[in-house]
Order: sequence, then C-alpha cells, then structure tokens
Amino acid sequence: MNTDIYKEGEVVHSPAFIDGHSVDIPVLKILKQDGTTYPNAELPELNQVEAEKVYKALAFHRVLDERMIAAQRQGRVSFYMTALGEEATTVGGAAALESRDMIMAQYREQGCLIYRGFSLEDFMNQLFSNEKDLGKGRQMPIHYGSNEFNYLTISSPLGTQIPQASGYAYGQKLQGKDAVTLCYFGEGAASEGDFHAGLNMAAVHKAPVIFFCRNNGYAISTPSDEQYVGNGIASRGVGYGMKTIRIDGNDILAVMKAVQLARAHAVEHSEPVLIEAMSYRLGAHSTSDDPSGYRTKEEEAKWAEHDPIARYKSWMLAQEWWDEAQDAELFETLREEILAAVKVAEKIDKPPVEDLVTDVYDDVPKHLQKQLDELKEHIKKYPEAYPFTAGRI
Amino acid sequence: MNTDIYKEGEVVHSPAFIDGHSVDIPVLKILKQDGTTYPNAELPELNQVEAEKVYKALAFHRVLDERMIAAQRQGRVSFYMTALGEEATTVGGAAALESRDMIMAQYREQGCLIYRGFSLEDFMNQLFSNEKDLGKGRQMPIHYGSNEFNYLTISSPLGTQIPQASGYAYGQKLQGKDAVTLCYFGEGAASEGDFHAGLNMAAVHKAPVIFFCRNNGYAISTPSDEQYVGNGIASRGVGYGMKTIRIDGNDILAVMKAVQLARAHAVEHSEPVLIEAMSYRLGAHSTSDDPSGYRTKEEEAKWAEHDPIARYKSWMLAQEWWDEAQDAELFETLREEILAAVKVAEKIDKPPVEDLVTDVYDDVPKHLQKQLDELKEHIKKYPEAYPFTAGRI
Amino acid sequence: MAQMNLLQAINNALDIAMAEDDSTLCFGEDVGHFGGVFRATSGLQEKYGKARCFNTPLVEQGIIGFANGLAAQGSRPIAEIQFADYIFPAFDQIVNETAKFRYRSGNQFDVGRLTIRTPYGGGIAGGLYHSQSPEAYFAHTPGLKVVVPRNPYQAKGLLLASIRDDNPVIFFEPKRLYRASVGEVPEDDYQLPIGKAEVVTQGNDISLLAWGAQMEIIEKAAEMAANEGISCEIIDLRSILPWDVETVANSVMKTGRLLVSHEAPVTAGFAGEIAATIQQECFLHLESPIARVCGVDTPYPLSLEREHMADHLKVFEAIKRTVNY
Amino acid sequence: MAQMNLLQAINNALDIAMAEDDSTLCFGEDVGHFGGVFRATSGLQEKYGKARCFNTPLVEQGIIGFANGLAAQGSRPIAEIQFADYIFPAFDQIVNETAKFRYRSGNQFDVGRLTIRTPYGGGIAGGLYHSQSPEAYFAHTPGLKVVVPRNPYQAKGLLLASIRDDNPVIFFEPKRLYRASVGEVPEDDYQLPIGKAEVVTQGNDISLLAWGAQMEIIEKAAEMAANEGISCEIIDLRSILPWDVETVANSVMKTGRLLVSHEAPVTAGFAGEIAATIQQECFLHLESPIARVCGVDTPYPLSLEREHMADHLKVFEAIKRTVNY
Ligand SMILES: Cc1ncc(C[n+]2csc(CCOP(=O)(O)OP(=O)(O)O)c2C)c(N)n1
Ligand SMILES: Cc1ncc(C[n+]2csc(CCOP(=O)(O)OP(=O)(O)O)c2C)c(N)n1
Ligand SMILES: [Mg+2]
Ligand SMILES: [Mg+2]
Repeated sequence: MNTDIYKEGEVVHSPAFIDGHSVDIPVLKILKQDGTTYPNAELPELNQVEAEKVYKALAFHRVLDERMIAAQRQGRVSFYMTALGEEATTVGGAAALESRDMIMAQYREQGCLIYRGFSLEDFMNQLFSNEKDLGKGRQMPIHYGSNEFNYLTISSPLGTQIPQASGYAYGQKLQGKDAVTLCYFGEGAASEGDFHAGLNMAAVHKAPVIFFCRNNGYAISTPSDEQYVGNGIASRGVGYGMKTIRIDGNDILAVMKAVQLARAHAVEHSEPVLIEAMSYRLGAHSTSDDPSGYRTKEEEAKWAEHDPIARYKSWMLAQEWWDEAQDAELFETLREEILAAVKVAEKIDKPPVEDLVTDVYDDVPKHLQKQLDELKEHIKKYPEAYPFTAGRI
Repeated sequence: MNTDIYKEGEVVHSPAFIDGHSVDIPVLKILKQDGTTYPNAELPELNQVEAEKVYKALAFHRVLDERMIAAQRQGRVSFYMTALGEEATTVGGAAALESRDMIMAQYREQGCLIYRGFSLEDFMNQLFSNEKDLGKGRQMPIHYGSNEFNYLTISSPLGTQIPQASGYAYGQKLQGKDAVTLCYFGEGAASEGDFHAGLNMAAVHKAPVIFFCRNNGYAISTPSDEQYVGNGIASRGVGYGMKTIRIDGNDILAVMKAVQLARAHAVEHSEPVLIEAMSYRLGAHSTSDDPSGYRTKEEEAKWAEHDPIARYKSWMLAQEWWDEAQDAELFETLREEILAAVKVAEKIDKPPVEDLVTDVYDDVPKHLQKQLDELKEHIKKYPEAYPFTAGRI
Repeated sequence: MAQMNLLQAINNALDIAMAEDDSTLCFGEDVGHFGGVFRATSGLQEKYGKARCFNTPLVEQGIIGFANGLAAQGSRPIAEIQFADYIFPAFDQIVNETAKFRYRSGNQFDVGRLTIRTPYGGGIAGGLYHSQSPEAYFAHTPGLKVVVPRNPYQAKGLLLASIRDDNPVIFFEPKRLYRASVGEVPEDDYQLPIGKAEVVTQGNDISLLAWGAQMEIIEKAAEMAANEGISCEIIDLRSILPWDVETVANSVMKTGRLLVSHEAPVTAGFAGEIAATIQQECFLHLESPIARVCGVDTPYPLSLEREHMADHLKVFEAIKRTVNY
Repeated sequence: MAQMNLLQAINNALDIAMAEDDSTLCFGEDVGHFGGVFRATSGLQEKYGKARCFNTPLVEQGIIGFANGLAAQGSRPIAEIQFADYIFPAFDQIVNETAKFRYRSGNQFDVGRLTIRTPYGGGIAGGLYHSQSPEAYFAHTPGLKVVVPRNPYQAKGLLLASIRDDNPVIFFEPKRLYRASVGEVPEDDYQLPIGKAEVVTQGNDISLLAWGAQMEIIEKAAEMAANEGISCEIIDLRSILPWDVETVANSVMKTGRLLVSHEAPVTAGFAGEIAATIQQECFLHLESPIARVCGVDTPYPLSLEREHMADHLKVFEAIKRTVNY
C-alpha cells in the first residue's frame, strides 16, 4: 500500500507551465549514408555471417516489394503493401532478437519474417490466399503470421496488438521464459487508445516488451504534424515512466544497437522500453493509395537519398564483407526466384469450403455444421457460381 | 503539408535511454496549512466578496457531504459520494472561471455546481430522483447536470467526457465564444483510452480546454502506484506537447491561480492546458465502499491534517475577512437548511410513467409509444405493484 | 438532375449541408486535404476551410468523443469512421454516450446534431476487416437512429435528412456500390424520410426485405423468381432503427410470406428482430416460416467470400423453399 | 456440499482454477488486494500472489488487450470487467480481436484460454450504468461463447467449464443475485456443459425461456400461471452463444407455445434470435406467436426501474395472452 501518492518535486510559489516541447530527445545515429560510421560510434554486436544474413534479408525485402507491386499492377494479386525505405526498422529489429522472442507487428514488418526465415512459398501462399496459406486464405494480402517463427498473425485494426504485447510479455516473464516481445506500430497507430492502455499496463506490470514505433511521417495521407504536436512518440515514454530512446530508423546499425540494448534491459530489469525510429514511408501507403494527392515529389526525392539499404550496403562494401558482383548476382537470383514463386502460388487451389467454418471455435459447433451442410448442397446446385470450391465437394 | 517529420534534437552515437522518471515537475503551493502564504507567493485575483463566496461554497459542500452520508446511513437516499478533502479542487476551479465556461466533470465535482449557484433544492431533487430532478430521476444520486449553470450531466463511464471536452471547446472556439471548457477527471480515469484520445486531439486541434486531473491517490481501492509508474499525470503533458502545471490540490489559492492562468493561456493561444492537482480522497470512494480494506487509518489521519477548508478558513481569518462567530452561524444554518431540504425532497413524487420513454429521441417514436401504452394498461391492472406511477395514469 | 455515383451523391449532400450551416463540420481520418480514402469529402476542405473539414488523429474513440462534445455544444458534426470494421473502438462513446446523452440529462443536453458516416459491407475481397456490416450491434441501442441507403438518390436524400435530424444517426454507406451504383440525382436539396421503408416493387407471393447493397441481390433473386412465376414484393428497409414495422407488416399481410436478407452473420443479426416482430404482428397471415438469408456465422473470409455471402442464388433458393413450404 | 451464495460459488470456482494451473491469472480493476468491488476475487491474491491476482490500471480496453496477449501466449487469463456496463471500451478488443484470433490466423494462434467475467443486470437501483445486460451485443459475434448462470450451483459449474473451455468465453454474472441467491454447492470440482440449455421444470401448455437473474422472474410467473391451471415448461438457456436450439425446439414442439424473457431492451435483443429460429424450426407446431417480454426500448432508468423491467407480472400477463391467443 502506498502512502506517498507522488514524488514531490521542487516546490514553487509562482506558477509556470512545464512546456510540453521542452524535453530534449537525442537521436542515435551510427552509420552515415556513405557507409562510414560516426567517430566513436558504438556499434552493435554483429559478425560477418550475421551481417550478410541481414543484408540478404534487406535485398530479399526490396525485391519482394518491387515484384509484388508489379504483380498487383498486373492484376495478379489484389493488394499489396511495401515497406520501401523502412526495411532497416524490421530487419534490424529481428536481427537483434533471439528467435524465441515474440514479434507482434502492425503490417509493414515483413522484414522480420524475412530475417527469421519465413519461406518464399509461405509469403506467396499468403499473398495469393491459396489453400497452402498458413492463414487459410482468410485475410487480405500481407496479413502474414507464423507460429513457427514467433510472428503473430497481423490484424488490421490498428493498435490492438499493443496491449496484447504487454500481456504476452507478462506471460513470458511469469513462466520464466527468458524471452521478450517486440511490438511494432506506426506513429499513426500510436494515437489509438490501445497505445495508451498497452504502454501504461506494461510499465505498471513490468512486462518485458519492446515497443517499437516506426515513425515514417505519415498515416495514409495524414502527416505526423496533424497526428500529434508533441515531440514525436518518444516524448510519451516520459509519461509512462519508461526507458525510451530515439534512433535514426534508416540506420540499421542504430536499430540493432537500440534493440539489443532494449532487449538486455527488458530481460534484466523486467521492464518495457520504448524505441522511436525516425524514417519515411517512401512508397504509397498501399496499392490502393496514391500519395501524389498529399505530398510532393521533392519530399519523396529528399528521403530517397536516405535509403537504408544503400547505406548498409556501402558499409558492407567498406567492411569488405560484400562486393558488387555478389550483389548483382543476389538481386538477379532473387528476382527470378520470386517471379517463379508467383507463378507457382497463383496456380494453387483456393481453400476448400470446409475452411469457411473451421477455427471459428476449436471445434465446429452444431449450428455451423448445419450451415456448412446447407451450403454444400447449395453449391452442388450451382457449381459454376462457386468455381473455387464446387469441384471438391 | 509537412516536410520535416520531426524536430531533430541532439545527435548521439552511443545509445542512452531517456529516463522516464527524470522530468522535474515542480508543484505550486501558495497557502500553508496555518493560513499564511509562502513568501513571494503570487496570489490569484480574488477580492473579499469573491473570497467569501468561495468560503461559503466550501462550507456548503462540507455540510452537504456530511448530511448526505448520514442520510444514506439512515436509508433515506440510496447512494452518495463525498469529495471530502478535495473540495478546493472544484470550488477553486469554478471560482477561477467565467460563468459562460463549460464544466465537464467526472462525479466528485459538486463543488463547481455549489459555487455556481445550483440550488439546494436541485441537489436534493437529483439525490432523491424525484419528479423535480432536472435529470428526471433517471440516474443514480450525484449524477448532477445543469444546462443553466453550464455543467454537463455526469456520466458514469469513466473518461468519456475527456474527448468530449476537446470537441466542446473546439466548437466554442470555432463559434468565437471567448469561453473555455474545464474538464475534470481522476488519476484513475486518466488510464482510459479516452484520456489519450482527448488530450492528443485537443493539442492537435488547438482546443481551449483545461484538463484538470484530481490526483487523490486512489481509484476505489487501487493506489496510484498500481495505476501508473510515471511521474503522476503531469508528466504525460510533455508527450502531448501541452502546457502543464502541477499544484497542491489542497491549496485553493494555488488552484485558483493555476486555473486563472490556464484559462488566460487557453483563450489567448487557443491551446489546451493540463493541470494536475495533488490531493487525497479522505472519505470512502462512495457509500458502497469501505476503505479500511485497503488503506490505513494512519494514512488517512496524516492527510486529514491537510484539510483544504481549514487551511482556507485560517487564511480568511488572517485576512480578517471572516470570523469564528460568522463561521459557527454559517455551519449551523447550513445544517438546518440541508436537513429541511432533505425532508422536502424525499416527499416529492417520483417522475410519471411518461418519463420512461421521453428523451430517448427528440420525439417519442411509434414503437416506444406502443410500449408505453401497453405498460400503462398493465399498470392499471396491478396498481399496487407500481406504486410510484399507478396513481397518475 | 445529374448522373452521380454513390460517392458523388454523398459528397454533394455534405457540400449542401456545409454550405447551409456554418456550424457543420466534417472530420475523420484522412478526411481533410485528401478528401477521405474513398474521396467522399473531396473538395470540402478547399471550400470550407481547414477549421471545418479536417484530418483527425488516428483514434476512433476520440473522433466520436470529440463529435459528441461538438454536438452537445451546438455544432453539427459529421464524423467519418474510415471503415465500419473500425467503429468498435468508438463503441463505448456511441452506445454509452451518444445514445444516452439526452435521456440521462433529462433533455438538458443532447447530441442530436451528430451524424456518423461509415462505409460498410463485403463482396470486395476485403477479408475480415474491410467487409463487416455491424448495423445489428447498434440496432440494440435505444437513442440511436441507423440508416442505410441503397443507391445515389437514396444516399443524398437520406444523408441530408440524417444530418438535419435532431437525433444522432449512424449512416452506413454500402462501399461496394460507391462507384458501381450510378443514377439520376437532383442537384437541388431534398430529403427522404428516416424511419420509413420503401416498397420498391409490388408483388403478391412473398415479401423480400433488405437494405443497402443487399437490395441489388434480392432484386436479382426476384428476377429469377419471376421467371419461375413467383411474384415478389421488394422492400428497402432504409432505416434499421427505428424501423418501419407497419410497411413490412402490411406487405406480409398481403403476401403471407417474408424473406429477410442481410450481409452480416445470421445469428443475432437484425433479421432476427424483424422475424420476431413480424411473426407476432402477422401470425395468422403467415403461410410459411419467415426465411433469413444472411452471412454464415463466421468472421468474414477472403477467399471463401462468395461461399460466405448471402448471394442472389441463395436468396432465390430460399424464395422457392418459402413459397413451396 | 456447502451453502454458498453466488459470489462464494464464483470465488470457489476461481480458487479451484488457480490451484490446478499455475498459468491461471485473475485481474481487473480492484481485483487484487481488495478482492474486487463485489469481493468475487477475495483471498486470491493472498493465496496465489500478486503476480497472478492483481489490480490493473483503469482501462477496460487494456484489460482485455492484455488478456488476449496472455491467452495467446499460453497463460489462462480470467479478466474481470467491473460492471458489464463498462465492457464497451473493450468492445473492439473483444469483437475484432478475441473473437477472430483463431480464425484469422488459420488456427496458428488462439485465445481460447481467455475467460471474461462481468456482473450484469438491473433491479438494483443502478440506473443507466449499473444495470445493463449486454449479452446480445456479443451474441452477434461468431468466435465467442457467452454464458450466464442462474444460481450458485450453476455459477460454479459453468464458470469452471468456461475457464477450461478452449474458446474465449464471456461469463455474465447476475449481480442482483450475488448475495441474494444461496444454495447447496459441492465443494469439489465439477463442470456443467456449455452450449446446453436445461429444462428446469416440465410443463405442457407453454415453454418459458430465460437466463440468469431473469429465471427467478419466469419461475414466479409460472407459479402464478399454475394457479390459473396453466402448465409451464421452464427452460434456462444458460449459454447464449452457441445456444441450444434443439432443447428449445423440442420443448416448443411439445407445448406449442414459447415465451422468451430477458432484461435487455426488446429491440434486437437475443429473444429476437430465438423467436426467429424457433418460428422456423417449429412453424407447424406453433399455436400462437412467440412472445417476448423484455426491457422497454430505453436506457435503463433509475426511478422508473420497476416500470422498465420485464417483471413477473408482465410475464404472467403475456403467458395468459399467449395461451389464450
Ligand atoms: C482501428 C483502425 N482504424 C483505421 C484503420 C485504417 N488504416 C489502415 S493503415 C492506417 C494508417 C496507419 O498509419 P501508421 O500507424 O503511421 O502506419 P504506417 O502505415 O505509416 O506504417 C489507417 C488509418 C485501421 N486499419 N484500423
Ligand atoms: C469505464 C468505467 N470503468 C469502471 C468504472 C467503475 N469505477 C467507478 S469510479 C472508479 C474509480 C475512479 O477513480 P479516479 O478516476 O481516480 O477518481 P476518484 O474516485 O479517485 O475521484 C471506478 C473503477 C466506471 N465508472 N467506468
Ligand atoms: Mg506512419
Ligand atoms: Mg482517484
């Protein structure tokens, strides 16, 4: 039971406001765009093998996004979302974790899955919502999920994963798992009530969760200065009494460094940490969006110069851990593999009609079984109207 | 359209967390418990006439709460909530406003209504949910509301008034009303998602609202250290980029000073302000609660020494604006008046059956009229079962 | 008269409402400069300024809370929820606040000026979270009005009526029809009545009842039925709350049969309310059980969307079953 | 066997559940040291520690979000919402998350271990916000189970079944009966089946259906009816979702008449679903319209509470009307 309800600070007798804008929040930068590091910069732990794995994940990500945008334009896939320009935030985040750590993402974090080894086929099966999709073809493209790789299935409603991450991490702690939860969200989603709920609960209940805000300047068309007027999302960490750090989100070494540090802190002190990564959504919000309606080409061009993959590549080259020939070959191979995988996945059958009613509950309850039986009878009457399922009833 | 997505602060190359606890938030105190003011304290604007009005409101409040607690124990009223020990936060807040300013309260803010002149009869009619209740007897005791006195009817769900206050104030601004909205809530309610929504929206849309957190150490049985681990609620103002001030909530001169200042700022800059008043809920949460289950008598006794009314009275005596004889007479009169009012209000009829279906919509729609007609027929059959309404159908 | 699609009709209604009353505001996520993700508010910020048409932060409970406050203050807020699937974070503000504001205050305060617009419905490959039809959740909430238009003409007239109605209205827009449904719409101001169903086609053998995008589907089924000699009376409910029992009951007294179809899952959907009321009102006239043809009781799936939906074939089969009962 | 009131039966079930499984947690507002405002979790923190039974900050969307995360992780959370009237801020977490967790992931993740407990219902002078019965809102949500016990014995057996059920369950506790309902309860572990209605009393002339605290009321009405020679079959639905169509339909086939009563407002309440289904299942057996005796379509009022409620007299009158149709 508490008796002091607050830590009494300085006492004053004439009033003055604390100015909301006055908190100084330094930004961590390690890697310059030319691939050199800042003098005295503290690098993350990263050996050559891992560094190459990181680079390959970044490359895969870039090519996957490019190919799928093209596939969507060709009408082969209904919808897609790239993470163009933000790949460092997710690949770097995953690289700094242990594989047993849980990742709860928003939707633009396929980089984590790539790094963890989610297969190209699994990506494709989800994007084409075919019967091999781990999610059974139920959700729109990019709503990946993988139990094997500890990546919670994406849910469209924004912010909902934030308090869930707090609960998940609390459970990990309670069961002595020596694992953390990494929870991603955009600066837009950070306006949701669930953000407030999740961060405060994690802080109060001391859950080992790393909250990772991808601040990419926009929520669809809404620029961040119409989203908040405080000093980014990091300034909110203060209110929750939470350790907080702001980083350059296009600097993958800074991302890795911060997440490594956050993980160590979360595990050791059983406490949440808030990371804000400043970046920019170089592409459209999704294939349904056209950013020319709300921002300038100049702004985009300016940010394109901060490409996180080019930056990391320069560093890899400087380290002599990578060369241009390898690079050309890697990209060439990736393009071919992905194109080939598209061709395979789009031909795979859609899920069978039974998948309509499974997984609503652990078992199919009576009323649903009845609805399924009636549906099957109906489909048999009109097979041409239900071409994906009629053949297999 | 923005091009810089964040104000880049200092750049660092080795990581360090901002510590959530490190913001220093001074607390404003003007009046000491002995009735003297701190040297160099800046007093609020307050002349003798107003000062007396303030004192009388405090006295009324104290006596009303005492009498109604007794009335509840006697079974005369079903439920009650006192504001024992926190009266300065509401009487002081109302005293610092213009009467055209809107007040949106949580439930423990009857002090505002008292100051503004809500009549003793109106209090009683609400508490006894009789047919003269302005709320037509529909809500539990203490859910006061007054259009005349710009005091929004209390709603039990916590935190809902916070984004509403932002919208209300935005409307006032848009229509050039030269008025603000004062929005009260407890430190418990500040955990709700609506708190986050309301403060951020007010900041972004520049709504002239004063958010007033009554931090009284408890939300029912939950002490504030199980509610949050940051530095109170004031530390959250930083995250919203909002002017913020912490005050001693048992010091009514500090309350008035802060609200006067906040009002001036809100009107001039068309900006919200956050005030956190540190106080203590001396009584039970409500008549349904027994605090002995979750806190010590010692803690209560310690806080009883900080009684805001005694403090202000000492000051009034020291100013020679008040004397003990006046005081005794005031309290005596108040006790009698309130007791008399109880006796009147409890005899007034309950609302007529028609009030069941009015005000669901602006007019009574067909289906509700039909339900009412059927109900009346039914009541006529069993008049003894519906004694409050049967006589008047 | 002009040819307008459903979006244009809505945009036009908003334009009229903002022009006639300075206290009318349109806001929501991406509603401002960009004009909304579907462009329903396109051009309004340019015309009426950023103070009256604006983006909000991404927080539905805040949007509706803010709107409740504005309405209580005397402004006329038109709040947009980007997809009806995302209205649930605002559920408390709507169900506990909006709906009960007037009642709990004894009519001292009200939010009657509030209108909530939101695109709803499936059939667009939207999966679980871009397909829902949540009208039944709100229909159980006294104090709200719930309106759903079926085409551009209806949309403009019903939206203007909703904005001006002195009660809070949730206006569900059938997003599948946003661009697909095109029709003649008067450029001038007009209103259509809230709380009144419309008999769209007279018939004798069975009454078919639906609302919004589902109207197309029952109309298609009725055509198929006509080819088999079944004469369907087609009714657009238009208002879900309060709903027009009289028009529906009169139709059923005549036809002796009723089929209700909606997109939402069948269990505890609004068709249940209609069936319960009509079996009471028309008990002695009913020649067969009231049929409900609705979504399967599952979340809204993506690739099995066709199987999940209450399409015209399922409606057609149910018509035959009901008529041949 | 021991005499327990409904609160004690719940407390006892929670105790058993926490003892048998280390990963079971109880939390919510004031749930920890204090044992909840109704004392349902009393003694659990002392017994199982602060890590497993604790107060949360005051944020329902957070409580359920946190609980969803815990359940997905493999823990067994039992979250309390202090009053059912305050469940709406968590509506999105429940309807969009809890209910759809398993389906959307293709069964890779689920929150089947989650139980949400919340006191509901009126008749306690609670006014608008301490009286609501929101079960119908959740009944329209595939993926949830919804359970309501009527007395201490039922409460313990159904709560234990809910906690162990591999699906998320919302467990509505009739708070009017918390102390008022006392009965014999086995001290040992037992479960009652979810999804099964119970025929409480056999009868021939009419079937009466209710759940939770409303059972008392239909039983009282049935007694009055018995005095007039009407034999009522009384059924406790117990599970609202999924609900036991078969038991209800079998009863109605026998009696030819059905009356459903609930506390919530009638329009779009769950009685509508039942009536719609039963008129379909038992069309040729029904001798009169299915009657619904429910709350008036208004927010829950304080001083006119008696007038608003579906009390035994209203039920009794409706029984007579239905039997004499
Ligand atoms: C609750 C909810 N409201 C609205 C949406 C629609 N929506 C999808 S993405 C998005 C913008 C998100 O912006 P941000 O969080 O910054 O992430 P980013 O897209 O920039 O990565 C919106 C409004 C949604 N999915 N869920
Ligand atoms: C949404 C909601 N959840 C829970 C409650 C129940 N409840 C009523 S008052 C209260 C505690 C509020 O504490 P605080 O905000 O600190 O105000 P105080 O009582 O201390 O003045 C709770 C949990 C409620 N009224 N509304
Ligand atoms: Mg963003
Ligand atoms: Mg408090």
